[in-house]
Amino acid sequence: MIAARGLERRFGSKRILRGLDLDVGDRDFLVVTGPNGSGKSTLLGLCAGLLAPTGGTIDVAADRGEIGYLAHEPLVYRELTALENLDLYGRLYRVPERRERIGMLLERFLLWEARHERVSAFSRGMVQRLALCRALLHEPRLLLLDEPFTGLDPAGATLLDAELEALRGARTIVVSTHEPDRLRELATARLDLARAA
Amino acid sequence: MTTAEKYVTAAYLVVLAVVLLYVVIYAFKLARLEREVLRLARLAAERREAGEAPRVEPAEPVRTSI
Amino acid sequence: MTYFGDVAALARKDLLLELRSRDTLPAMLLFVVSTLVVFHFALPADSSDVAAGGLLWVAIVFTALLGLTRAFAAEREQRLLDGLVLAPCDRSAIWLAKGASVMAFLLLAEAVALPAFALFFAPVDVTLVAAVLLADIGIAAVGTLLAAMAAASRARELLLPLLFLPLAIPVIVGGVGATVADEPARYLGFLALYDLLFAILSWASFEYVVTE
Amino acid sequence: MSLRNNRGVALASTAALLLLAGISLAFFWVPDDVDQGFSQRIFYIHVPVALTAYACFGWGAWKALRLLWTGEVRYDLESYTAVHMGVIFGILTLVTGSIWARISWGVWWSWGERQLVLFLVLFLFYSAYFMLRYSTEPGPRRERMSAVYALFGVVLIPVSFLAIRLAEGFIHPTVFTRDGPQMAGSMFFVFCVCFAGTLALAGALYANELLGKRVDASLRELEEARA
Repeated sequence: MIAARGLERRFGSKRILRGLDLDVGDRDFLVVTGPNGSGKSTLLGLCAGLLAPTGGTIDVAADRGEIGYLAHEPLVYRELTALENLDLYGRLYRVPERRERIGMLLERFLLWEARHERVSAFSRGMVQRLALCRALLHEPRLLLLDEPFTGLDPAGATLLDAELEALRGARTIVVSTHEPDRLRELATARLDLARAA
Repeated sequence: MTTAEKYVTAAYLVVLAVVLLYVVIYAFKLARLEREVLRLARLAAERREAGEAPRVEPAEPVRTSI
Repeated sequence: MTYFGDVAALARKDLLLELRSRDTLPAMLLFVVSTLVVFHFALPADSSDVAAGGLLWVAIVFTALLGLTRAFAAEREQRLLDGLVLAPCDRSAIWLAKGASVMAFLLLAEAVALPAFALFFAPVDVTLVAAVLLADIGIAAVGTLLAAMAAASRARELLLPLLFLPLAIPVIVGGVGATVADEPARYLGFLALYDLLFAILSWASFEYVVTE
Repeated sequence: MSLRNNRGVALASTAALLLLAGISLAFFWVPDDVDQGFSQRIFYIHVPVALTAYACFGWGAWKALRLLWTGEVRYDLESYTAVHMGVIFGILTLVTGSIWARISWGVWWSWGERQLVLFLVLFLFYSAYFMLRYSTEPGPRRERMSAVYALFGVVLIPVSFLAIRLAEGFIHPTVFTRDGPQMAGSMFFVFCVCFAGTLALAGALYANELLGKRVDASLRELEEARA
């Protein structure tokens, strides 16, 4: 699914990723660890196609409609309600049976009651759960989660664990996290960017 | 020299002055570059004496193509 | 057509955002009227209608500038452009939707400004309205692209006017010409040419401004 | 890593040769213009410099197009340097143009002189180009935005020239725009020599500055690799 050769990315003169080789299969569950600033988010941004490599190559066997990306920011409009946000993304991603899919996800992530409330009124945990709904909305073949557990309330964390458990083996999943042991049993591959730099 | 002639020569001189000013500014830039190269060269030399191979990847060759 | 479906979804989002936050449109309405009042005091008593006609266009361009500065505010503050860019739709749909919403706000502001202009200064005729419509297309097309560029840089409120005003000079010439010149057809034609040229260029190059 | 810069050196020497010949011809050999007399000789520097500025902006836009087309990073520096050259020659055009206005019509600035007004607009436009570059982080995003802006510039040149001509319909210019001097054979020859000289000069400065920028970039890479 993902093949990177000598991948390099520089921001101005600061070189974040330095000659990284990476292979992720269609069924893999890759856990990326490393201290802040070691390039976890940069690597996921490169996989999502949002960032272009400044050296080496990376090719991802999934086009934009098949990638689910959870960034540090929730990527939802604070002035719109949960339903309006998901409806917008549902249209852009051309999700079949959009309403049912949104309803099911909101229920699964305990946001159904808050569906008409503006995101600005949401707690940090609720926003993160909504962002997860957005990333999973179009049933992506490649799931890129950048530190999904930060800011997630305990209920959300168990929901996410269950979701990852269900998707494991059926999707390509790349998760960057500070707590590698939480996903120890799920992971099929590990990448520690601290050493790779 | 009539005023016209004065102005015409002034125009040519202005063009010359600006080009020379540009060359002077560029000389300073090149001097700065040279200082940096010398500093790096000295560091690489120190590192070589310290026994560690200078970990300096060769930058790709510089070629001017228009 | 899914392309226009995307544009509709994105434009609906922009209008919804404006309805919720209600910050850009009221500001533009008040700004254009207060600018016209300021012009009234700025113009010497015996100044001709020509001067007033010219100032109307200055008011329109700077009101547009106000709207454009807010155009990508939500996307920039919440770093949302990544979400839209990642969606499988054509990126120019983002430009077209945002341009349409900027134009909508501009038209609403002009719906207030033109009657006020007729009241304060000189009567408004059909050619002026035609010129305003044509100019809005050009302003929205180029302005939206430049707003996206400014949104990606550090000094965005400072940068947008610098990027926008040189490109707005032909629009002002076309607009003022259509307002005051004796045979305005040439100027309307020039505005149409400007719109065509720069709309196509903005449409084609927007993708390169928001992606890497 | 040989720093052969033979292209730069070659251009510089041809520029020096051509300009020397051109200017001396312009001053001593070519006959006075029938109506403008001696002052017409400014023509042999003002117009070549203006045309060279257009050439630089065009070159910058061409390199920008290639950057957007192929994505190769080196075109960014080339487009940037070409636009920088264009601005320098633009400033020269404004200066020599206002001197010419001073000689011919006694005023330092005349809105009637279309080309001069156009260079004023272009100067504003391309100054914003540098503002755009200085306020964004170096990287693929800045390269692409600068490229798009450079393309807008080259479309703006004919559009604003047309706008300035139309503007004369309602802004009452001091009407003494001259319609390009008719050039006798010898004048045209000297003009061509001067034009070739300024183009070569632009090419030489371009090659040098590009080399300087590339060395700068390589040095930064070296600096980083050492860290």
